[in-house]
Amino acid sequence: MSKPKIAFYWCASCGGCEEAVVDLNEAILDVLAAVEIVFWPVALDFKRTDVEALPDGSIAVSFINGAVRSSEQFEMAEILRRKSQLVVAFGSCAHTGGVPGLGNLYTLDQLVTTAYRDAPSLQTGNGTRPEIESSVPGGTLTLPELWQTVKTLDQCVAVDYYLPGCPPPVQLIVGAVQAILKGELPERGSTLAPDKALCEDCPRKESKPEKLTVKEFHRPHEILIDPEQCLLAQGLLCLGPVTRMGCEAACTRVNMPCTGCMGATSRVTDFGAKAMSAVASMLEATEASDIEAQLARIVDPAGTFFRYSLPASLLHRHYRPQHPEEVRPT
Amino acid sequence: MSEAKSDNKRFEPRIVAFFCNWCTYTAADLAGTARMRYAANVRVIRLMCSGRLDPQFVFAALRGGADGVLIGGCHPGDCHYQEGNHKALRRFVLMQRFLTTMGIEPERVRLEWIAASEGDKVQRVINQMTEKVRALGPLRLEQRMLLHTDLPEPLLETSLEPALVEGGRV
Amino acid sequence: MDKWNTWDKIQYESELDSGFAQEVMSIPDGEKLLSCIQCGTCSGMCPLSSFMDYTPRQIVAMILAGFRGEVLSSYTTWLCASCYACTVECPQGIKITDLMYATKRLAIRDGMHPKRFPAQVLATEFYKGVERTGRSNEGSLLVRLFLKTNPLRLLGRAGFGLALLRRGRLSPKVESIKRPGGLQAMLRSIDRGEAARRHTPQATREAVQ
Amino acid sequence: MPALDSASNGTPRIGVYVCHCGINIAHTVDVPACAEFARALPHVTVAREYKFMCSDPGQELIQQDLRDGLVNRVVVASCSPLMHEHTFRTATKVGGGNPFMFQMANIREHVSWVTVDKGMATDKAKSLIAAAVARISFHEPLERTRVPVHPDVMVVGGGIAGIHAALTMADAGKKVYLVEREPTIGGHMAKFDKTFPTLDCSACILTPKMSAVRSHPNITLWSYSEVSHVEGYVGNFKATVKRKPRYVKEDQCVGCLDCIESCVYKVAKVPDEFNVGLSMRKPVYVPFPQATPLVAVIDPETCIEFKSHHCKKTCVEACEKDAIDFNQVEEIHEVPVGAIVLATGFKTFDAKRISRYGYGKYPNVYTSLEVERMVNAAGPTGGEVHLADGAKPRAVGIIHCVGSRDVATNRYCSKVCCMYSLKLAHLLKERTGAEVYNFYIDMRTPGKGYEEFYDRLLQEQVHFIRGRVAEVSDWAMDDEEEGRLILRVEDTLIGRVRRIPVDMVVLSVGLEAQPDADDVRRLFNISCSKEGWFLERHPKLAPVSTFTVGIFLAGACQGPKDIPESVAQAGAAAAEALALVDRGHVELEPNTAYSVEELCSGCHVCIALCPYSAIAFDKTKNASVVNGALCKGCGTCVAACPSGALQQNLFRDEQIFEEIKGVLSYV
Amino acid sequence: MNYPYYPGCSLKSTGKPYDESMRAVFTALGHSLEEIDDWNCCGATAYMSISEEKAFALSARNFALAEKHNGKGDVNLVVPCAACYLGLNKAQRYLREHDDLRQTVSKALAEAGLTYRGNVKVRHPLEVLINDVGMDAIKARVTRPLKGLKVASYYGCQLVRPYADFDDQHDPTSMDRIVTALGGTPVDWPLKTRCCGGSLTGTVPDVGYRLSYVLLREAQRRGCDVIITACPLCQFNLECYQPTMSRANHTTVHMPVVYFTQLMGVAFGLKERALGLQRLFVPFEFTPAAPESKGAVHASA
Repeated sequence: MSKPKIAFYWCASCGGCEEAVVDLNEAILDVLAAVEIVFWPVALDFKRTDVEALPDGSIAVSFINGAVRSSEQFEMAEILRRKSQLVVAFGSCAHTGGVPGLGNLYTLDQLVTTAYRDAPSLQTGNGTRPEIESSVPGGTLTLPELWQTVKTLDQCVAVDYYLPGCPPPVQLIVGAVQAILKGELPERGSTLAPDKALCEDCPRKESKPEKLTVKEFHRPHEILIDPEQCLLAQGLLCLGPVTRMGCEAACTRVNMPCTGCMGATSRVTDFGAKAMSAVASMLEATEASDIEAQLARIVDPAGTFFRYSLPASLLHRHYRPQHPEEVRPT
Repeated sequence: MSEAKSDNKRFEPRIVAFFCNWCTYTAADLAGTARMRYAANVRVIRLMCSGRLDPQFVFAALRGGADGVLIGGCHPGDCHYQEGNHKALRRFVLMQRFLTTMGIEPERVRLEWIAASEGDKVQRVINQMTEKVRALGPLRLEQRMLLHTDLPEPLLETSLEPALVEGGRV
Repeated sequence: MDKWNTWDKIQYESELDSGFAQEVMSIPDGEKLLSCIQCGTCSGMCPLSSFMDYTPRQIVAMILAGFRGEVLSSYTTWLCASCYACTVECPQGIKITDLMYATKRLAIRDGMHPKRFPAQVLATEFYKGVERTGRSNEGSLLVRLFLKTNPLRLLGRAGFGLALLRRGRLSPKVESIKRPGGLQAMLRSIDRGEAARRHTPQATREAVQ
Repeated sequence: MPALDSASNGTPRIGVYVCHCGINIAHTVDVPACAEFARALPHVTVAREYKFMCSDPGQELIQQDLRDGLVNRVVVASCSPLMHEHTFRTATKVGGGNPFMFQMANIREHVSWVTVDKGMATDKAKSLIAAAVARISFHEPLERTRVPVHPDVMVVGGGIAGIHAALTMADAGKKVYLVEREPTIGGHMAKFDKTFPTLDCSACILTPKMSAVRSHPNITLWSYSEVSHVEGYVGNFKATVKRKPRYVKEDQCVGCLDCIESCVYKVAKVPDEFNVGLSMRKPVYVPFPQATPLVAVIDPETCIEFKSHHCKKTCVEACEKDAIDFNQVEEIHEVPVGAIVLATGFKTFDAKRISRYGYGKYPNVYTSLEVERMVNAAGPTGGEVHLADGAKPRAVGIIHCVGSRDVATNRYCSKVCCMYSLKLAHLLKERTGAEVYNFYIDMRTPGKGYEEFYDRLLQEQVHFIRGRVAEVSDWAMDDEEEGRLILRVEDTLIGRVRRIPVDMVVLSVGLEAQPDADDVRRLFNISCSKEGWFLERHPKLAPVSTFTVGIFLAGACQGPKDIPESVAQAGAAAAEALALVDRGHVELEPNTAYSVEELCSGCHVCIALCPYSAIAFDKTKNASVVNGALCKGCGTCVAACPSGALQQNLFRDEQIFEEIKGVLSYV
Repeated sequence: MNYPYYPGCSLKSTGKPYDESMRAVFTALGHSLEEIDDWNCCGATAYMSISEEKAFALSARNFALAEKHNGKGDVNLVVPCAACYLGLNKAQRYLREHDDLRQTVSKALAEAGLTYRGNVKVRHPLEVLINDVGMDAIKARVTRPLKGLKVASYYGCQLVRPYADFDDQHDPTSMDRIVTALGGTPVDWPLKTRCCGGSLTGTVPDVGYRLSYVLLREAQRRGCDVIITACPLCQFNLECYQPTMSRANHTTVHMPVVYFTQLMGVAFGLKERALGLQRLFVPFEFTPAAPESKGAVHASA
């Protein structure tokens, strides 16, 4: 029998997830030995048409990373869905929207204007903006359409499994691949990582005070961080308690507070909301004024608590002050 | 008395309220026994304490079709559980900042301390809030998401997961 | 037979004006009137109640009961010197002084006030004076008052008037603002508003409450 | 952790029962439409409407459906859960279901009674029903935990209400701690001369009860003491009591009063609290002859020994029992009790607040309480009524409603003033033969023998003038008024303003909540009405219990009351407290938090949030665990738990999410 | 400090001495009053009987002018006439509390090309003297202490009722405190705030006189040397009709009635004419107590 076919694809992402695959090091050889890669734009020279040529369902599993923000990404996601038995959302962006998802704090126009006109790195030029169609001598060039809103992969196509993380930790990828090969997968829709929060395997766990409260929030550069003690106990906004484990505490090990790339555990609907609830609760202040003063030290709530999950969150995106015509008659 | 009339031209806001069992819910009962008329736009969900209020509930309500959310707890110092209301306040303050960033008018989410004896305050607050939200107009997040989405129609449903879609449908 | 009828004191409901109270209550906080418990504090505090044909408390009761004619034609409101003693002490927070003003205005509007009663004449003349010059001129005001009520008193008071003039406490010169035109325009705009509302008294009440 | 819904109870079969509540609900909510609507909701197998669901036949409907296996979950749409949740949970249980497979939709207090428009009311009712239905699919069977009840009880306040409650429970064989702030029990009643309408002597009926308290084997009387801290919950309170030092050993003093006799102060110079300042006492004193306990007190504010430390201490010499001890210090007692009865009473209105009545300005203007002392044979004047200058009054004016029925002071009617004013009018006329004028707004004399008493006063030719006195002043208009107090008032029945000269004015002051009612309320974790009266759980159905189970109310701390009412309520409070402690155990609501240990990452966020220290990190289990007995079920920790490992019974996340969906499912 | 000043109509005629002494006393204390330009009738009492809304509009016009006068920021408008003080205060409150009224009035103001931003504080000189200037400053300025002078302070009705919050409504004491500061002896009496009859002395004299008479009679019974007032109408009623009252009641009513500012001026040693004392019908003149003999008032009808 032939080796199971697998595909990799990237949507709105930074390429870090591809790196993660490469990071498998020698493990990748076993993988390659076990599977046949039929599509991997970043590494191998296959074209869209090659995939379209494959019979439906002929790919065992497609690993898709990145969020979805353009017509092209969406079409590719759909094709791969059609051709594959399993689709795995690979990494934070595909999983919950990831950093590109923070684009949902702005309108498409704001983003494009910033990128093509206001960015300090641009020298004031002709103010070119990407057009879907632009005619040039010898015909018209077309670009994929950029969307108003960043979507998670599962907001576009059905997803069978999630591999969280920015990027997904090597050991999780290996585990996932082996599970697939052995056909020992958990029930569809589940996340292929332990369903417990990070504190569980944080090296600082022992140092936690019995009663964990925060008098004053600090940002990492403001204080000298104790390498042993629980970062929250030091007033640093560590989201470890909210975040799914599986990364072997990569950040907290090196004095960096957890920023939540692994997403929430299965019982939590909205990572950011829950994070806000936990963090605010830990505050010691009781007077309204103190509370406001303390919380004011959290400079950017949206960016802090929804760094990887805005598109997946309940509120999903930014809403401009409403215009009546925006609302369909009820 | 700004009694909401069944005037179908007028926008009737949907407001979800989370009232603590001991003070505000009791006050709402008192308003009832005293037959204080007030706008029918607020639907009360009873929690034992405002400290149980999880921001997820507020967002879920907004996502599910609420135009506003009202949170009611005991006055500071009066909490039946000593200081649950303080925790509610802390979460509320942070929530408000986030809502503003998201372009949702902070007036749509309101926190009020209402003691068990303040039936009249329940009436006043609910009427005020209903009028305020009426003035702000519908929020209807679901529909506004649709306006921002570029997905082909059949996929809209899934695109809105994990929202409480049925709740929001009209 | 006729004699007996004139002696008949019974008040028939049909003769009362059930809308009267609402009309009076259209002033700010007027609805408080409804909580009157008839304790008589107002009359007790009032330095003039002993001269009135109905005490303030009775007036309140009569307003609520709809005794329109009696209230609007009574001397009571015109004897009110608006010293606010009643308003300050009313245990139900009823603004009785404002009530007195309201009945005065209604009485004038409907022309039911006691005729040639100096207090009312003074008010009207004062009002006209201010419309003309923007200020009140005590001298001419008193003169007009007496002419309209009891010219003889004018003579009686002539000496006193001179005494005041001599002491510089009454000036022959008429005080006026620079451009009464603007002020008159201002007052007319209110007239228009009032006229508009008089046709929809319901609206007034809701607006005010 | 509760078993999964389906495992425990099969697929949901929900029964919805919509109540008409006579017309209370039906007149604004279209009940049939609601039932119709409910029938169409997912998992609803039965939807019925009924006139009175709380009636036996109403409950029978539920039980029958449960027995017939038609339903395994019950939703009742009727009044507030605070009203009948218990009733219907029991009904569900009797029908063979688990009492917590029940949910209530409040369509009376929150809908029919507050909404005018029938259409909107019906819509609102429907969505509340939808919410209850949505949530109940996620209910699971729960058990109430039983905790034992401590048999001892505490009564706070030693006025007539406290005394009666204490005696009742002590007679039932319970150990009672009676805590009184003053050096003696007796409260206001001990100050009165006679009681209305029977005119029997207050002391004669009160003092026997006071000595009964002293001698009762089951009562521990802590006078001159205050409750400083209360913790725990129904059946298991821990109360801390501060005993202020009297500087006289209570167990030694025999109340011979020799110390007072021999005090270096030959004449008393300190205003006497018991006689509301009408007489003087010494630094060492006994409030009044029948004081209970009959033990002297030394007031360190005025005692020379405390001020200068150079007193001859003649009192110490005089005391044969060596009872005096200047080194006495505050004692702290901590006692476990199962139930607490609050009988902290009232204070009288401060007449100075109404300056136009001249109290504090004109010496012959008195408050009713001062006159009570004055007419009391054991009082400062030995029952003699005379003016500041010693003369007998020729005329006395009694002004009703001072500090009552007035938006500027107290909105409410103090209820007892009319009657005690009649009593004082009678006594004053009897003692002085003066003309007595009562100035009233409305005479309120409902009660056994009260109206008859009013008639008696009319017969005695006491004057009744219907009008609220405008002012008390001393400006005379004629010789008759010269040098007297003049009351200006409209006689509203005649419609004339009258000036009535009198020699003495009595201000019938209203009743107010104790100035520290708010602190006390917090101490015992109960609510107050706007006016500061302690709030009963339900004005009609639970008039002596509070929102904190195990704390009961007696007497005027709950609102103005006369003696018979206070005693009746004290009896009721005692009975309810007895019912509680005699049962021996209480069942705690199961709405507690629990930790799903295998999901807890041990982040410690929850632990500090619990005001009852019910959560601790268990190293062996490697998880935070909740102690169900200590948890009071506020859910604060659940809302905060960052990984959803903590949940709250009856308020689990999914249950609330479902409820949110429900209320938003518009029709 | 320089205060914007609203004298009101009466102070231009019958109340002239009030105006004169007011300015004199403020100057003596190192402050000044600056009349706002083109002010109009406050719309008080008599006017209010015809149209309430117009009355408020009249007040509002004055507020608008006062703001104009001041440029920007809070305006401390000093208003000596009790009737104006009440009228303007009432307008302030009603405009604040009743939106619809506010709209009507600002619409009307616009017609006159004016706007009112709501920055005016209506203040009575009595309150300004006590709170801004201060008792110590007043004491310090006294050159002829009013030793032995028994003074009845008559506040009248509209000064403290119903809105003024600077003094007790039932038993005001501000003027008495000033009397003490001037070295005089305040006489306590229960009629401090009882109405003097107001305009009734003009319209229904028999009633008006009666009310004034009661006050004078009581002051006499209590052996006062002089009554001080803070309202032009009160002063006029109490002073000018004394002969008539004497006749009507077959007694001699004789009681100097002066403005509290005039009394202050006297204690400050200011000239009779600067205080308008020469304009009185019942003359008032204070000679400091010669050693041993009690201070006396020499008055001749």
